[in-house]
Amino acid sequence: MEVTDIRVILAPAISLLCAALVFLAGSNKHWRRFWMLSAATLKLGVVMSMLPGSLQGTVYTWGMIEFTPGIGLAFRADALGMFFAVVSSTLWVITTIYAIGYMTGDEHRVRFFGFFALCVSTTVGLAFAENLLTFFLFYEMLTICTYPLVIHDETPDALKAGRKYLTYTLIGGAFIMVGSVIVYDATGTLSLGHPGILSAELGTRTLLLIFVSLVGGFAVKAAVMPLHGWLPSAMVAPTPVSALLHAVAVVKAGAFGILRTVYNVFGVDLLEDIGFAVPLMWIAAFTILAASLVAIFQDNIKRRLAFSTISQLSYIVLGAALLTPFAATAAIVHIANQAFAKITMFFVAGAIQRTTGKTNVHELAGIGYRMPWTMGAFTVAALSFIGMPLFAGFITKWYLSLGALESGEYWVLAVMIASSLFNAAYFLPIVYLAFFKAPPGTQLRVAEARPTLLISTLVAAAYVIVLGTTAEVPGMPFSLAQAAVHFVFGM
Amino acid sequence: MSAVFDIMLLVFLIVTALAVARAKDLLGAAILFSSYSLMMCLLWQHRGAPDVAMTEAAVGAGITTVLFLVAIGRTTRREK
Amino acid sequence: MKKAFVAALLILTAMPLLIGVAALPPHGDPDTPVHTHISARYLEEGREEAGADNIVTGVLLNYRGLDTAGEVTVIFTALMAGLAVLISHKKQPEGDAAYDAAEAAAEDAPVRAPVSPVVSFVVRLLAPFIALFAVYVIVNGHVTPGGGFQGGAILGALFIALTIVLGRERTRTLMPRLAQPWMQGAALLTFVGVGIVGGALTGYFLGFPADASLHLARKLMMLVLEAGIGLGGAAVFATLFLQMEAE
Amino acid sequence: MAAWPHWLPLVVLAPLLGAVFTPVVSLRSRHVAPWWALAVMSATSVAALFLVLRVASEGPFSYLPGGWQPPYGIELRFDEFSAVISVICLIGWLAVLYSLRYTEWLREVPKQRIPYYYALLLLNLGGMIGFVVTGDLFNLFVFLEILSLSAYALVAFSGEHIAEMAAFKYLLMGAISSLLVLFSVGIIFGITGSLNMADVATRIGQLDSAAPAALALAMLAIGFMVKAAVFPVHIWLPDAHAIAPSPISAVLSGLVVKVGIIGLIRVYQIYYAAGVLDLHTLNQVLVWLGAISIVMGAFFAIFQDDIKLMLAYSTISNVGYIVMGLGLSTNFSVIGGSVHVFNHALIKATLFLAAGALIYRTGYRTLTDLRGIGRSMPLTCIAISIGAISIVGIPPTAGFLCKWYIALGAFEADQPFFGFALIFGALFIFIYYIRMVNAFYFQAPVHPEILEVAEAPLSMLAPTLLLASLCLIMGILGRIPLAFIEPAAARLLAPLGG
Amino acid sequence: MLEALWNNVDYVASVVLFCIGLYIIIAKNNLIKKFLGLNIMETAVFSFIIALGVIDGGDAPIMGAGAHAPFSSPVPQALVLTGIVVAVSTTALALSLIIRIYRQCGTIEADELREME
Repeated sequence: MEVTDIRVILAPAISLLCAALVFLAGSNKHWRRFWMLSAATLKLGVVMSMLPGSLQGTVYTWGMIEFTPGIGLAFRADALGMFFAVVSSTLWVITTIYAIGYMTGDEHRVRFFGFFALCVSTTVGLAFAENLLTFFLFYEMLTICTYPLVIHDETPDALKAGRKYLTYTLIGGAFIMVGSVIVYDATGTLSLGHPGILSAELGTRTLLLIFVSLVGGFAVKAAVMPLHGWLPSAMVAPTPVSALLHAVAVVKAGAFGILRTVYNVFGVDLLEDIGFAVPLMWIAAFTILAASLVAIFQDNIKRRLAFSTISQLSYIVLGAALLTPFAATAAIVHIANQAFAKITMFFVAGAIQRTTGKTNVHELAGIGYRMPWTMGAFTVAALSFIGMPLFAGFITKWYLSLGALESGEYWVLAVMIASSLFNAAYFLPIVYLAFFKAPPGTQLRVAEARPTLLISTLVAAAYVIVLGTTAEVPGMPFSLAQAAVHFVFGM
Repeated sequence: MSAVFDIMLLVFLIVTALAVARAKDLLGAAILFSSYSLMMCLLWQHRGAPDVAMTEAAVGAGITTVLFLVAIGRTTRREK
Repeated sequence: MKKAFVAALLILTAMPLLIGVAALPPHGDPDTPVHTHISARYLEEGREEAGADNIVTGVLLNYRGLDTAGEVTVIFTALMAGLAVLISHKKQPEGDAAYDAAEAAAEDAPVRAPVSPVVSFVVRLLAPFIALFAVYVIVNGHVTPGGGFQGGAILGALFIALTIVLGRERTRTLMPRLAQPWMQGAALLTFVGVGIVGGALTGYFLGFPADASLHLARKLMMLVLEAGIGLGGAAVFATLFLQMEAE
Repeated sequence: MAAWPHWLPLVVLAPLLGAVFTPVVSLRSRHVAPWWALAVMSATSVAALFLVLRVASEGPFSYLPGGWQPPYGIELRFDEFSAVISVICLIGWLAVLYSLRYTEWLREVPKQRIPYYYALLLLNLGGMIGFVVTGDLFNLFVFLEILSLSAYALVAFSGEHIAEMAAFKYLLMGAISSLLVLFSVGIIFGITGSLNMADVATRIGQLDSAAPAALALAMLAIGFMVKAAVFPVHIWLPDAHAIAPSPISAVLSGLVVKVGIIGLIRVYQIYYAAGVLDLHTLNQVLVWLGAISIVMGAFFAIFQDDIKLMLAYSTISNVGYIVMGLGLSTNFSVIGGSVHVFNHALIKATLFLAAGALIYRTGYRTLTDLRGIGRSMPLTCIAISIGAISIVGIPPTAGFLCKWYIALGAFEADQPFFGFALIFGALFIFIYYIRMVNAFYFQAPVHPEILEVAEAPLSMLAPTLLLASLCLIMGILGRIPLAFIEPAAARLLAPLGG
Repeated sequence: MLEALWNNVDYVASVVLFCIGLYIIIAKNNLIKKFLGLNIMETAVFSFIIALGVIDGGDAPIMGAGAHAPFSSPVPQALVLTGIVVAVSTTALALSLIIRIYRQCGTIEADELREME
């Protein structure tokens, strides 16, 4: 059932308006905070208000501009899009609170918050994009809006990282454009349809071209190896930005794009027939393992988290490539699981850096005594990644394994297990260092981070547990993911 | 007879043009160009285009040459 | 290296040109499209239709009047361009007298070698005759070879010769400051004026009445056009010369 | 009003006549000249508006000056491609307004020259209008000369050290290209006995030998490619466009190079209709040259520090898009290419006017010197940013749909390689505009005083912002020009069976 | 081919002159010389166009007493008249520019100017 509903564009519009208001407010921090917080809450409200309908299979649409027949900007909130939107608007609220605390006293705060709001706007726009063109537009806008955030400090390092980031993502964007043009040329439409808009009659060559262009383009932002080079460099950005980049906006935009390509451009059946998904599966599996391995040897906390992100993102890609309902559930739900867990970790890293100035793993010895709550949150997130039951990450791994069994790709199980081990290998030492390795003479005095930082960190960590324990409760993201899967697979 | 005259004119034109190309003295080149124009004017008169011939005489050989002379006077006479 | 490049370029230019022109309809053949298509009509009907014995003038002013209007605009453009490029700081004091470029320049014109008295005498002697000839060429453009433009060029050349012989002070009275822009633009102005009159008479801009009753009007319009073109051409050439000289 | 037949000659003659009167009205005070020019352009714009409305409602129409039926007289032919006069009038009007302060500011320029500047600008605009509305080959050449001569002089106008040399280079190449055009007009007359384009198109097919027609085609194409600054013959453009006064750069880059494109379109109109030659070779050459122009122009632009030089190179690459669109000769690509003639004019004018405002206020023209300017001249820099995203072709700006259509055309013509070239060319363009934005907003100023300068004066800011907003509006309303040009493109390609 | 060329010897001469002009423009260094070359090219084109209009045994297209058919075509002549005016205009502008360049740089040799840039 499709319903025309203004809320579909209201959601991105709120953030857009917020960005404008933030720029207008200038250096007045009270107004700025007021706008940031009220917009974030309002948007969460708007998105949530669509949730009940969406769970029942209602699709909200809003066509905006048609440049020329078949080419225009249009929005549609189906279950998959809603899932992404819910995750990102929830995270926006948390990150805003965190960022307000983190950025206090920074020189370019206005610019930071303005572009921050723009990023969220584009993310929701991406989630609700009805066609490839709208998707591409918001995808590119995301690139542009995150650029000022990456180079926020304006140091030579930051500028260099920004250049690298742009080079990677813009080239990726160009590939998406190529793909879109070919899709339009082949089918005369760009709408993300169901069960996909391509058909086998187009010939393998065209289909391959489209697949490589689109998936290759999205894979840049999804940091699938070997296209991941920008991500560790972009770590120079302030921590809330890293959190946003890694957990919500940028990388998820890429992963989400791959989901859209697989489910709505090609369609599961067609991909099954032509078998393009198999190489993608192998690449994703390789990325999961290789990135984990690299992460083990990183000393800088944020770099270690970055490689962990690369590894985790490929779960989504792998889930999509397996082309079974269970795997799809895993892929979709992992958008949320990874997001909350990873954002927790980044919050922790940021809090530690702001409070103690430490950025490397080996400096963390005994930090758990000083910041027990913060490190507690870190532990929760780490356990989630390792795949402990009761934590969000378990759900992903469980369903992914089911999906692998369903499709007969048993080797994926091995990948899962290895990945869990690697995750343990690079996260648990941190926990161990923090709580059990206090250097002699450490003052065992609790000195937590600022309340804004701490609260948002704890909220994020709480979400990790909630996601892991309440998967079967209706109304939770998991049910939405299942609704999306039902829709995609026509169940 | 007419054909011979024609050919002579054409050959002369080409020779003058080559002379313009060779001349190192710009003033000389300009004068050569003027004679080239006059030759052209003759040719056109002969081709049944008296209007054009007249224009070429007045403008091509006249005004253009004067302008070239002025320009040479204002700049330099020698080509390096 | 450069020589080879030049040679290659020349050969690359010459070969296609030669191949192309060799395949043109034979030179001088009366049955080629050049002679059988529009030219034929001009030659047959042009005398009556266009009102000029000299068909070239008829084509220029009547059939293809807009081309000629464009042509006079081109020389006007050249004048504007020359002035915009040449007027320089040093010679002219700041002020609103923008338009006596030539005049102001004349005041401190470079000292030039005196002209030979023989030349001077001949020029002065011939001046009235040349002027008369120019006027003849202009006025008779529609019956004999010549026309406004040729006459204008002769007039301009005469002006230049006189300036060289007599000096700027004497010749500038021929082009008073206030009249200068009018004279320079005369050609296009008359074109538009005549065009509008013709438009009123025929319903088409730049039209010439073909009615027998209006033959005189047509003659007059052509004459005015020729005169305008001649005056404009002469003024433009004279000003350009003066400006280049002054620089 | 739109039915009044005489708008067509009026729209051509009004600016030319206005130019003739410019020295007259300036006799008393040179300050009258800009206002006069503005008035003339306003009148021309009104005429242009009526003409465009008429062509939109009833399709192409003709005017016969002197009342002679074609091919005996000259025909003024107003078709959809001629509607580019709307952009000519708009940008011309804004350039005049912009020049009001800008010319007075040019220190090297003696004040007495200024009225001639306006006269030349009017002549240039009038020449362009004449060029796009004429239906006669020789008339085309005459108007080409009017606009070229005035363009050469305008380049030299700024009086800067190398301005005259740039102008001379431009003049030399321009004169040769005009000569090629004249030569081929002669050849065409020689084989058809006619000069009227429509008539030529019907007669040129009746030949024994195709060699002269092919020669004429080649020379016309080369001649117009020089004017349009396509790859191997682009060398005059960067200097000329960078050194000219900024409003002139806007006119040159936005409009004058497009004249070459319109010329190419006219050539195609003749030759496609005639069907005498297989144009596949020429098309392929154009597509390749277009692709090379795109990549090369963008590539050189990346390494420029001078902001205007950078914009000049980007013009080369954008002309490459248009030429490629024409060369692909599919419905989509021709529509995209033709509409890009309009849209690129708006975009590039925005960019040059904004760049001019920066130079006007700061006196600096390199990206290094201009660092940090975004903080003190926010509106101008926003205009530049809008222009930048438009020229890259990001939806929903003006540049998007054209490039989309051209790319689509490439895939439609089964030449996907060029689709890739196009999109990756756009990527290059993106990179150098990001360099610019980077310098304006994110890098520490080299000259601290740059943070103190004021926003550009209203007479310069208003045109810039108006054009910038048009870049957005034309993107959102992109289907209007596309739908408008579609019948013309269809007619152009009809003989191909497309 | 050769015979065709011989029949069209006027055209061939024009092409030769055209190429000589082009040669001067490319190979010569002096700006004034280049422009002389351009003028030669221009006259060559004019000559070509005039030759198009020629008819064997033709008279000038002036219908006066004593005129007798056939007449040369008037159209090329009209075109060339316009062309000559255009040529002189271009020359005037070019020479103005050359004068200014000499003023500013003290030379009109292309290579020396290039070095100055």
